[in-house]
Amino acid sequence: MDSQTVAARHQDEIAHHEGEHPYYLRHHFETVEQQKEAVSFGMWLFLLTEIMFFGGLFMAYLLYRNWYYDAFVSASNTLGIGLGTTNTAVLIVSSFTMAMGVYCSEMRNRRGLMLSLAATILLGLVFLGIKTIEYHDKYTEHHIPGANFSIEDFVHPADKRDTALAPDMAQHAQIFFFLYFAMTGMHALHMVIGISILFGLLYQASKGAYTNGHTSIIDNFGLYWHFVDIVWIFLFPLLYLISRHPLH
Amino acid sequence: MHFFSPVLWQFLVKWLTEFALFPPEASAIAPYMDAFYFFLLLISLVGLVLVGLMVAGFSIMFRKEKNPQATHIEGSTLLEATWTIIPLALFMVCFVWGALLYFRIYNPPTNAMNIYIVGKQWMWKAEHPGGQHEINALHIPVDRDVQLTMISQDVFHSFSIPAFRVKREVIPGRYSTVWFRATQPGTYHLFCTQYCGTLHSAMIGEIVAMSPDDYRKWTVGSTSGQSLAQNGERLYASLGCNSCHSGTAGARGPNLAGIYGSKVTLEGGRTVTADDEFLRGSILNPTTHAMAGYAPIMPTYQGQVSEEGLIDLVEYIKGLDTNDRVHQTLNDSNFSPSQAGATGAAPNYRSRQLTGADQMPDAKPDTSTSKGMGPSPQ
Amino acid sequence: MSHPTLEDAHAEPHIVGPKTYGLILLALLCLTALTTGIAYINLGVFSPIVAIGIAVIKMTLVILFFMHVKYSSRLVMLTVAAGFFTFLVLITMTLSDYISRAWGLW
Amino acid sequence: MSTIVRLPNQQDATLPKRSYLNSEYGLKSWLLTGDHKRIAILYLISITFFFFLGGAFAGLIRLELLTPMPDLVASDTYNKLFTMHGIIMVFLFLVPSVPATIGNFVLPIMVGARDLAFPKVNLLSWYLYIVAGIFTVSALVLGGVDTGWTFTTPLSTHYLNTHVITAAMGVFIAGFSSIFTGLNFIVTTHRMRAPGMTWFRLPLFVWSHYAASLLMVLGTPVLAITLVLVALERAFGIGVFDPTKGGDPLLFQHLFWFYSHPAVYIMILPGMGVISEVISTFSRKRVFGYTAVAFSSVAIAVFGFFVWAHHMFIMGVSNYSALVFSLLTMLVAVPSAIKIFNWAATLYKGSITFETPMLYAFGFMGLFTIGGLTGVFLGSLGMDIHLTETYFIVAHFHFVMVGGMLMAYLAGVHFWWPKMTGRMYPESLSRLAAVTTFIGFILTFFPQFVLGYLGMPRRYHAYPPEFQVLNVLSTAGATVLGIGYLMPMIYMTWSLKYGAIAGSNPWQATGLEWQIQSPPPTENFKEIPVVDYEAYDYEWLANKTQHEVTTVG
Repeated sequence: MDSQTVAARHQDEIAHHEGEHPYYLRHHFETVEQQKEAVSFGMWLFLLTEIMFFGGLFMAYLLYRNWYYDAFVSASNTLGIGLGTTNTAVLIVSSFTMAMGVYCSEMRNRRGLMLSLAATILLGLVFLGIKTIEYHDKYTEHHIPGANFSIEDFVHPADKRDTALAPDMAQHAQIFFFLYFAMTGMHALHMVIGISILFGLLYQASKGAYTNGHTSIIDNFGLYWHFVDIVWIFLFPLLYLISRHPLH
Repeated sequence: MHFFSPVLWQFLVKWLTEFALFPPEASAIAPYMDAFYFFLLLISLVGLVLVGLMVAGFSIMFRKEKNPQATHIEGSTLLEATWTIIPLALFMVCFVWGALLYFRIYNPPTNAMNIYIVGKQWMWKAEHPGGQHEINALHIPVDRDVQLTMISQDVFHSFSIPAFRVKREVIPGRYSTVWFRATQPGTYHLFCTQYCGTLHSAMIGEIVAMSPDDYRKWTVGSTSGQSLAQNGERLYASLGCNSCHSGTAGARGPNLAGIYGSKVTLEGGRTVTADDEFLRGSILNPTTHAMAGYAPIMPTYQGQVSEEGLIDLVEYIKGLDTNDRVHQTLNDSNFSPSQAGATGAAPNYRSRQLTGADQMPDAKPDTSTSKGMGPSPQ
Repeated sequence: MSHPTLEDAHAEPHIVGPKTYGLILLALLCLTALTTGIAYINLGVFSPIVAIGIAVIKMTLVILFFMHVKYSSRLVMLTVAAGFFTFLVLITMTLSDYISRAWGLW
Repeated sequence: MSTIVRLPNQQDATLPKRSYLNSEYGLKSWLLTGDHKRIAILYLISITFFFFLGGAFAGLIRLELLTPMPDLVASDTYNKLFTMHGIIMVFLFLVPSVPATIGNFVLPIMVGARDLAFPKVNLLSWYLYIVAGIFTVSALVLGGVDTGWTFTTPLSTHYLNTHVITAAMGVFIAGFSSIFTGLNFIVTTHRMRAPGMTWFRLPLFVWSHYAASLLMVLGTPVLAITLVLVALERAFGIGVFDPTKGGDPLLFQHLFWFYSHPAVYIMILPGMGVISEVISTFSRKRVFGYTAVAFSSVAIAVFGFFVWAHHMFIMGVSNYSALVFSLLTMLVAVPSAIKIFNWAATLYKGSITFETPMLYAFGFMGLFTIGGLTGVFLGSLGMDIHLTETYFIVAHFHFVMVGGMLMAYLAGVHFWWPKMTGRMYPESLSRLAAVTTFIGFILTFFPQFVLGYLGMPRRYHAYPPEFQVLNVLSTAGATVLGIGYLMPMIYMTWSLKYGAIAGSNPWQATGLEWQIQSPPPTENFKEIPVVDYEAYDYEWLANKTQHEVTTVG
């Protein structure tokens, strides 16, 4: 840190000591700027841990996809691609509305902020709704791993005349569906957490918080929300789009 | 001493009689292992003495009474480089030496006699090709390369013979191998070193290394009357394998005669070597082992055949390329090139040779997985 | 990590406007449609590669613009990089074991 | 350039009227505090509790192993003993030991901040730690768990009927506790440094905590997800790790060791930081090769992520990756060697005094050298075949973790005790404790190296009689070791009331934390200091004290 930055910091310090500092500046920070940076950096580090958290699941997925490719293909082909694509679009749009929310709070536009947050909540709920439908389908099709897992409707991807997949291979579809539920479930959990936080933010925003120059909470929640979006961006092709076409 | 403390006296006697720093060197590899061990000890000793001398010496020379004024020293790139490069060089030597030893221990020679080991909570079962079954014991001849093909029925176990300096994890659902050549007759410890549940410490046994004659006597004395291959044959018939693997033209399944050790082409075009792991895998997961040109109609025998049964089948199929099982008469339980050759089972001999090359634990995976990755899925 | 400039690198908060966001949204939706469509075409081994490639592009867009990394300090960029680096270490080092098991011995 | 040691005379030293200890009163003021110093004290108490709990299990284990026969406890009880010992000591003591207590206390002061970046997160991480402890203890009282601390599948998932899930949740939660601590340290080190406190003016203590924090933040989540998978597999029996269902038990080990190998560096790096501070202070010299030591910490952190499979050499990993991992293991050994030599060279031409922290530091250097070198035994492929899963592993791990980490922890506690409490510990008694610990340790764990080469497997309840002699020695040593650990516990508590008043800088150390009163005020600094001197600049300190004297006089 060279001398004039030290000087600069001194300016801040002096300013700080001369008094006016906003209510949201916590006591142990010197300047609003420092606090803003610290908080966003902390948020990024948290997302770092999230990456590694999902990393383990992706690792397992890659391994078993390579071992039981046929089972994975036929299992993935039983997933509703329409619903999956819709959900992807929904989540991307919610990401957009969240970004707009950040913009509005920077523009100190309370109404815009509340609208964007509400829209994000709505889209998030739509996503979860569609997920519930998908889960329910899996339940009715007995595709939930465990005791009453049925391997009937797994067709061999290789040939057109839908001959059933050999039982020993079809059994491994269980692993696919376990990973499917584990990954999407973990993702849905993050969505639920995000949405419940969003309600809180919406309430605060209605009282005019975040549109008074103190945007960092909205910013950092935005980071979280976009991260959840990114996870889905990868889950979608990995789970829904394994060769929708006959293999050979 | 023993006047006032007999207990302590006994303790000292015990100490003097039973104290040992090294387990017996009872295998061909043991001396090499110990040599490496001494080298590592030497390095450690040098390092320790060096650090000790520096710390002790400086503490005495520069203690406050002696040297009230500390002298500021920033550091020295030369020294840093020295104690970066010298340890690195030494560690590299250790790495190379260790790697050589590792491959020596885990690559069996081509013509080792093969014994099957099945680990389960909490016992070791040894299956000799001649049909001798042992529990928590393993009889082997000295001066003969012995390869163990091991598998676990439940959890991870680890087959460890300290006197031979060999150890190998026994993995559920996958064959692993280790080999040794005993040099001294005697009885040695067999431990399970991988924690495997309540009676882990009771999963021990003894390795009995015997002179070739005693070993032959033992094989005759303790045979169950049925060689593994003969058990396998009965199982083969009772499971009705013949209905497809009849060996006739137009049979629904591939002909198994002479398949062992040969290169087979899988559906999807990959060619793999049909070794023990492949045979086992094809019985349990036919689809992942489906051979080109045959419809994937074989049912899985997952859960229907025990590990011992699988071993019997594998052993039977191995033998299939010679219609005679002359080499499996009761008094000759185990194969060696000479004997197999003598019985004129030349093709069988070929497959024997391959056991060495193909039964490597890490060679198995490609035989049994799609995309050529990973071990054989059960 | 030892660069003081890491700390000072932040400019005054750069505000991204609705226009950029809109464009990014459009691009993301198009890419989604594209990747879904491509899934029906048989590209052999390239199918997964293309799918992942598109996903990576989408991710990059989100990170750079929605998450403002394009306008953030070098420290944040370094953090993101570190995350993906460790993730790749986990994946590649583990897979290297599974892949090389197929090679047998020398 | 030379400095004359000028220890302040203790007579005129007095306890400050206002400090973080007496700023507020009442249990609530502690349980809801945001003050990093108070949280550090909370951690210190809870960690000490779990240390002695785990130690009690160790004692029972050694007692059982006194005789070859399985006579003291039943086999499954014994398995539960060493499992609980492992889980408690690794996840509830070693991982949080130095960072959460000493690090929490002095790191913000060292960088010249009023608190950690996120005080509430810091408090949360303590509560998470307590919840984790409750889970673990409840797993214990409900009947224990006997998976071994490694939770190896398929044993843990399908073959045991003990409280695996409860214990796994405990570890899971403890993981997040350490994630938050690491996150806090990284942000604080980057964003909260005082003006003029450049990276290369930071004490090495901060560098090593920074490196350890990186490992915590990047490694721990993988353990978390792995344990979640184990719990799910156990609850619903889906075969991710189950060979009979097509899973691969080795995948578990890959994921587990991906965290748990870096974890040992999470444990040892902060200890190394303590040693740097202590050695420099008591030899009145700047640490030899500051940059080398600083970067070796970061190097250990980075290399630490590339070596995990050396725990699986005999478990059927491909020989090619075994080769690669062995090579990388050799590389990661080098930075540790660099540190040891630099510390030794720091003594050269110093003005050395032998207070208790210094004795512990010497103990650390000796034992850690042995531990590290035996690590090379295990890292080289061939030797690993014979030594792994025997008592050699046990001895190696305890030399690094107990001989290394625990020595460093005690060194640190003694070193910063005056700062934390404002009072000195009894010097002669504590020196005795240090020596006792050292002797007891050698006697306990050195025989286990021999046992290991003789082939005695670890986690054995009963063992062949010819191993008894060495086991008796080890148990005898354990009692001495136990006494060595009890003594500080006692005289430290004693010193809280009767210890001599320390004054702000009893060691004449240069860190920022020694330039403020002890115990420090709640806000650490009235004015955020402007740092205009290098780390370990004893000459600056000498001039400063001189100047003070003149101004006072």
